[in-house]
Amino acid sequence: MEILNKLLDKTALSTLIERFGKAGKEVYAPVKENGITDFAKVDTIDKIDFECIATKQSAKSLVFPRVEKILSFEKSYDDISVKNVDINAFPEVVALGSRPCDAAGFIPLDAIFSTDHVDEIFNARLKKLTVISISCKKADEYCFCTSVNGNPGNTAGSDILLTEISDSTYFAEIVTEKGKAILDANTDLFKDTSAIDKTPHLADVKQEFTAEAINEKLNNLFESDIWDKQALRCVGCGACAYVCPACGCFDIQDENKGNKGIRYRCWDSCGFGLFTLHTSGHNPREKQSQRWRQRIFHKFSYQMVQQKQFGCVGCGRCSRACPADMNIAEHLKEISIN
Amino acid sequence: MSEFEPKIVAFVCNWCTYAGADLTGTSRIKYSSNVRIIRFPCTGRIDYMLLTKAFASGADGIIVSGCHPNDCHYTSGNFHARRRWMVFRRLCDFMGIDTRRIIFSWVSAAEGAKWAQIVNSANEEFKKLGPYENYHKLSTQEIFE
Amino acid sequence: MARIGVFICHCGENISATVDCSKVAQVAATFPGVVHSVDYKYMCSDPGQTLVGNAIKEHNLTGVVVSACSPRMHEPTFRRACAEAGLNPYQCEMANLREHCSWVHERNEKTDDKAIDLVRMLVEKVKRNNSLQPIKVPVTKTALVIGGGVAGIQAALDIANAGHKVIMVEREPSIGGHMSQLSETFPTLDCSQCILTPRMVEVAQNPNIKLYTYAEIESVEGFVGNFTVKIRKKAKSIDESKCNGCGLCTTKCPNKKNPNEFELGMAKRPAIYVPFPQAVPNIPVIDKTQCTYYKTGKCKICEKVCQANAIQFDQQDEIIEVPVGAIAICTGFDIKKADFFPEYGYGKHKDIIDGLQFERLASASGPTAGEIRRPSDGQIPKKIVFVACAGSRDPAKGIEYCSKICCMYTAKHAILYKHKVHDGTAYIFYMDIRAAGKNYDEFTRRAIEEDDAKYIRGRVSKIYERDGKLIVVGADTLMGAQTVEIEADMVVLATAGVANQGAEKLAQILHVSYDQHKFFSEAHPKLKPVETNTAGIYLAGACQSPKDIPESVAAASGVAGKISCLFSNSELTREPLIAVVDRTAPPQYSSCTGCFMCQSVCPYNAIEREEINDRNGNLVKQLAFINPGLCQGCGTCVAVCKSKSIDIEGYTNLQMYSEVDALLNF
Amino acid sequence: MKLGFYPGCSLEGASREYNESVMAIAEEMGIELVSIPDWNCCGATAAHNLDKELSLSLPARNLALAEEAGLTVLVVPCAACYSRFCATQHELMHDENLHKKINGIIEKEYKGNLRILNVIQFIDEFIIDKLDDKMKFEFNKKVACYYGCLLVRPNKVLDFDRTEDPQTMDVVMKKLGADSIDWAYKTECCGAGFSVSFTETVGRLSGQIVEDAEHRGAEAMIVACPMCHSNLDMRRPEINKYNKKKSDMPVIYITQAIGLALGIDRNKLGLQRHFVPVKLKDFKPYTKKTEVENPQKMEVE
Amino acid sequence: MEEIKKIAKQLLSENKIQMVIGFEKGTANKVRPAFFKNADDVEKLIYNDTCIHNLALYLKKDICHHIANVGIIANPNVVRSIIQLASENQVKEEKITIIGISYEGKCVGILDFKAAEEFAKTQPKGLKPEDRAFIEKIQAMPLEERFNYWVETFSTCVKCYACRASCPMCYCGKCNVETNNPQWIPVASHKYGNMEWHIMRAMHLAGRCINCGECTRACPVDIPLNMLSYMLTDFVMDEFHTEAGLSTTYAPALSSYTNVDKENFIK
Repeated sequence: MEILNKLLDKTALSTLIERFGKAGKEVYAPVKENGITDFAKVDTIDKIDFECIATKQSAKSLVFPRVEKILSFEKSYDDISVKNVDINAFPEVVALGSRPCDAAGFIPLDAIFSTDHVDEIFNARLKKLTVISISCKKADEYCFCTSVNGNPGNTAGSDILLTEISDSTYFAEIVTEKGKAILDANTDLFKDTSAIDKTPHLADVKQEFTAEAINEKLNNLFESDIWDKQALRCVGCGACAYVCPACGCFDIQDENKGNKGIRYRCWDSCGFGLFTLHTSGHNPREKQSQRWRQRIFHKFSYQMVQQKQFGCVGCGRCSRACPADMNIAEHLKEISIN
Repeated sequence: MSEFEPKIVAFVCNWCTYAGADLTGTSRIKYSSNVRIIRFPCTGRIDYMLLTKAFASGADGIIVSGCHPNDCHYTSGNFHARRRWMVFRRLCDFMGIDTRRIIFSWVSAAEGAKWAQIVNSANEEFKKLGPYENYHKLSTQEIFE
Repeated sequence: MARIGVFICHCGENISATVDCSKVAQVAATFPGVVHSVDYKYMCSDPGQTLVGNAIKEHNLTGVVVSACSPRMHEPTFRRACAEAGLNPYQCEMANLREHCSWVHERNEKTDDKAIDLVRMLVEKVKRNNSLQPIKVPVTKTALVIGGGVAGIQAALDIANAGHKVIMVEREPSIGGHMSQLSETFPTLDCSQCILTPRMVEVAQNPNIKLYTYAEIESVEGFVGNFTVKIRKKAKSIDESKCNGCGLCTTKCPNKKNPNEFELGMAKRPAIYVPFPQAVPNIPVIDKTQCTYYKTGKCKICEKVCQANAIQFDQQDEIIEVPVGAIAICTGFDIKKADFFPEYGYGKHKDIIDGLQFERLASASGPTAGEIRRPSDGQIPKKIVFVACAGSRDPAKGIEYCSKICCMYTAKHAILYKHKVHDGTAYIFYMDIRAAGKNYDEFTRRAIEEDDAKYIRGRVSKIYERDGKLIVVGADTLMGAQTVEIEADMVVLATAGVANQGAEKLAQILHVSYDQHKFFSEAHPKLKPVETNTAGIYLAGACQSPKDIPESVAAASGVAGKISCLFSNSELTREPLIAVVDRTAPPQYSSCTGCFMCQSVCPYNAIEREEINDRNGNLVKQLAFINPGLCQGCGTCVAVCKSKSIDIEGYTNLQMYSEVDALLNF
Repeated sequence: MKLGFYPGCSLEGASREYNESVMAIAEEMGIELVSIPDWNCCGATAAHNLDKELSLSLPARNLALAEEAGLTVLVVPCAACYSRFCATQHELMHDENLHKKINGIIEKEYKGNLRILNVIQFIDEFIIDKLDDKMKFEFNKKVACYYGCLLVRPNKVLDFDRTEDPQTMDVVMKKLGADSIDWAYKTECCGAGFSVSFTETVGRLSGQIVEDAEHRGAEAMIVACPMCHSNLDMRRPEINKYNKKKSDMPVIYITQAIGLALGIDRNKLGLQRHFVPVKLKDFKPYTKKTEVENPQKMEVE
Repeated sequence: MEEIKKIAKQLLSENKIQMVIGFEKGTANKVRPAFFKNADDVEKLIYNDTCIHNLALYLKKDICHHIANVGIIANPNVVRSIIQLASENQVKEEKITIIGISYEGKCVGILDFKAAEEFAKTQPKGLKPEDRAFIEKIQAMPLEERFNYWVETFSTCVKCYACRASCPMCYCGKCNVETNNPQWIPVASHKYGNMEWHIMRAMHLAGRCINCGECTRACPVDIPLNMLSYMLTDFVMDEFHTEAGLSTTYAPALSSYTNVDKENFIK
């Protein structure tokens, strides 16, 4: 679809949110609570934190929740009955105010859940998700989207991308059919405009390396000692993976009470030693550096091979969340010049 | 509507309270049938995570009981348990878990009557407090419908 | 898959009168995993047990829940029945439907529900039971007897005469204990040494008994049947194999002014000495703290006079390691000394003595050759006051208990005094006369009636010296608590019997419990009076609480009986309900992290440090290892272990968790 | 140095000489004793027989006032006051509910941070070490140190010295150069509060005390309690009557003894106020020993 | 700082140690843990008052396994952690060289374990006024509100286990949450799973926590979970008069007892 250019002023955006509510859509947007900005359900525009560079956690939980029921079961004397989760019951969700990198994150995530096996639950959620992103006018020292094929005004992954061009007005790019459906249902709120150069309204994020260069380098780096060096201070938690918009690893668990129970999937992280621990006691990724290597290889090599997609969007969340200040951009740059 | 009957789980040691409860039976002293006794070798064996598990699984009240100080069959299990309970109670209290719902007692093998009295008074107390919905809900909401 | 059989017992009408047994059996039949569920009138009867056994075979059961009385009653019965039917006995559990249900509740639906819950709980548990094998441990048929007093002597002789080896360890240079210090014994007034010394000699001569005197226990490791004991044989400075006991050295020793311990300081002895003439072994010891040679480097007169060349000044302490199967603690007691009593002048007055000192004064072999004379000036006291309960039954002094033997020996002292000092008067202050024992009350009556002892019921508030007399101020409670003042020549305090010095340390070495007075604790005050809480370690005599001679001897024979029982099999069988530390393949080896917090909670020191080494011998990991012989199965370590690396058979985490789950989640 | 001070009624009345001598030696040692502002009766000896709360509230108010005044150490020379204060402190600190209740009654909060010292403890802590520098005379007399009942009992509450055979006063007197005798009546009852009501009883009880001390050659008795002093000093006629002989052995406060050794004027120490004249004289001039011997404190059980 | 560098350089050049754990410049104005293996690298070492990470953590990570002797720049929190780890048989004196630094940032030189114990005693810990105020605020809430407060607070927990990973005392190879037979604690980060996890963690740290606050600093969603163990540390100190991190022979509060422990709550 060709991108349609529109103007949307902030009062119209406010109306739009109210209309979403009335139409039974759940709107999630960055909300600041106790000093932390994260995606939360909103019904009015004034709850939204538009100033935040990046929420602590990504928007991925809208399609890939922390904990998600897959099925429920019940054991009787000689039988077990299983009931799958009803994928039709998922609500319509609008992600509003996400950043272009958040939106871009849905692409590798979709690739993970749809290559080879198509995950019904994930796709059902994704189908009901509309992404209305807002371009970045600010960036910080952790941002590196431009190094991984993104940019502060990137439309990829968004259904509508808003760019603030004045205190009262957004330049709205209608990117997808889902976006157009919103436009069509709310034509009174959008004004026509010709294409506008967004650049003056965007943050400046310097490109330090390219994802392709990393991909190239990795071909010869599996046995390198760079992983040991970089991972020295890694404490082995899962914070990086859990805040990452593109990490899709999960664990499947049963939880039962007596003869009844459910099966759910929940986030997991390749940073944990337990991730690859065999029952025998053998662990193919015995050291933390091997887990770090896996993280980089997966995002910049394996995913590219299997899914034709890099697994990193340059949002910098993992670096912000890391208790030991593992700055992924810095390490990637180091790899690129190795 | 019938009266609320609390679900009570009793974690007791084999040597004193379990034997004491046997004596309650031998003495034919009646007490509330809301209690279910689980036998442990010693109070020192009783894991606090089993207590939270019991609450999460629907218990409205818990009784933990063992040998009086210095009477432990294993000499010191009850002393270790006592300390563990002190700390656990403090933590529960701080976290808003209702410590009135965990009754600790020493009941010796000779105190059959005391066991009946402990159960009955616990039963009355838990009745007053009502079902422990806070904790039950915690373990069922979100996931189990 | 589990195949569980449920057997509901009516117990006549004991259960069925309150619980609808057939309903419970029907409901239990619907539990997942239950393949057989029946009710029956008397499950513990022969036909009942056969019923269980046949069902095991017929239905190929993997687990059995007998729902009947308390497992404390019949668990062994049904486990045996299961074993006979070919099922591992530890796959049998009991649901307590009688003591915990039918007897304590009314007949109604709620009670049935409870019964069903209890059965379900045990079904879920037994599904997770492990098949266990009883633990067999070999037995070393040698007993260690600690202490060579009358209790130790009795125990050693009885065990030796049963055909077992005995090692006796005595701290002093001679065996004999306090009994060898006594003059005559109540209530028969027979001479203490006359009855004891033949038995001492018997110990020395019995080929089954190895005697170590002047020796102490250094350490004890291991468990019942398999202890390893280290004995420190203190250097006597004498080659025992050469010494012939001629005694020349002791007579020639120039350094003779040392306080004589055996005479409680009322006589002197040389630096090289035999504690008393009838000592066993009759071999002297050099007191290194007193000997002139050890102090100045000069003298060696004993070495010169010894014709057997037995003196060895450079002898060192020797550590001997012996394996033993059982231990008898017979370390006896001590008494409070007169300096414990502030109201009696903290022992400032030489003529205020304790009961044991009086025994020596009254003994024909004592420092006064049996004449009662004041230690201060050697005068014969014409007025003597005996104070019973000096310290005993006095919470203010921290001794609440009755020392038990004082009433009797004080009566004996009064009699002996009267026999020796015909014109003297003996006063006895007492609280109560406790003379329960064969011929005991008759004996105290004799003191009062025949030997004219003046018994005054009341306590002594103070004793002070004035113009050479001891003023004893007390109250006579039978005379309206009137103050009594007696100007006495000598006062004998029947001071409290207390735990032997070193008892606490020994208890810690042996890992047995002791009370606040440092007396060793028996496993059960009524039914296990000579056992400790540690299997294989027994108690006899006054180390447990003050006891007189007949009681000590009886307890010692009891211990000997227990130990002989233990030694009657070559292997011990123990319940396998013990804790274990998990093990996995390398490089983890175990989830145990080696923090050893379990070690500090284990009351039995059963947790050891196991070192895992790689092929080159480098230490990889330290892990907890639970010695199955020592573990008694309390499970405290299980609850303390943060990484859940320890579990306890019979009460595993999975079993307990499932029980909770089964009770609440159905 | 400033320390709290509670005089109580006796030190302002019958036992002025005690007060005077305490103040005199404190002054000499450069210690300022500050009275508790607005202090009240301690409640001895009657209150604790009548009303437990009253008997605790009276001392508690004084203690709270002292704490409010910022004092941390309180010197209480009268043994009866000392006993009541310590008993109150003990009870309040061991019973939370009672503590709250009493706080409510006195409308103040006593936190329990005061250290309460009797005169001997005061000397032991603040004076004895300085004696070497200040002593002018040796107290070269044979003395009987008399403790009475309230200074050492009940041991659980006071935790001061050995109940049956106290030694601290003897240590002080030995330090002053006195020969302190071992005798049997150190802690016997002097008749205490019967001083006025049953003088005959006082005569008998105090008589035995005086007789034993004198029999063993004491030239003076040393006391640290106003009540003991008045019984042994003022009731001497009754004592002599009981003993059937005349005794002129003086009874002096330990503070007076120290005062004498320090060379303080006898009248400043209140020695002229005694019923039994204090004739002690011929004190040996004191020369500081080169080797400073530490006064050996007996082990307290 | 120069003194620290000097000591570190000397130790490395004399091969008394093979690695120094310290700090270097991190992203923007931050500092980050750093590992120096030769004397020249040490030039990059920095120390300032933002160096609050508890480096003792790394002594239990695989990076230290094969190093004969590790030097560690140790502020009082690190020193306490090392002492506590030693009391739990987790570190060996001969494998660690402590370069002690006081709270004020003063270098106190190389400390053996004995000296470290002495040093730790001189460095006051206790609750900060704001922590105490927080704890008191929670305590002042009615029971229900307290419960809801924690349920809500923990509901944001994603179970990334950064708290565990950055805690020096959480060294178990296999954590209790990872045992699954039985599954003591639900794996999921739902409210129940989170609550149980934090109860368990607080209990495991009772009497062992040295109050460094790393767990909360590491938490990506800023949960004040350190308040649980701080509160318990305070409680343990009040009740049992013991304190973690001061003695290598410390008997942890929950695996020791006295005959006079309070039992007023036991019927």
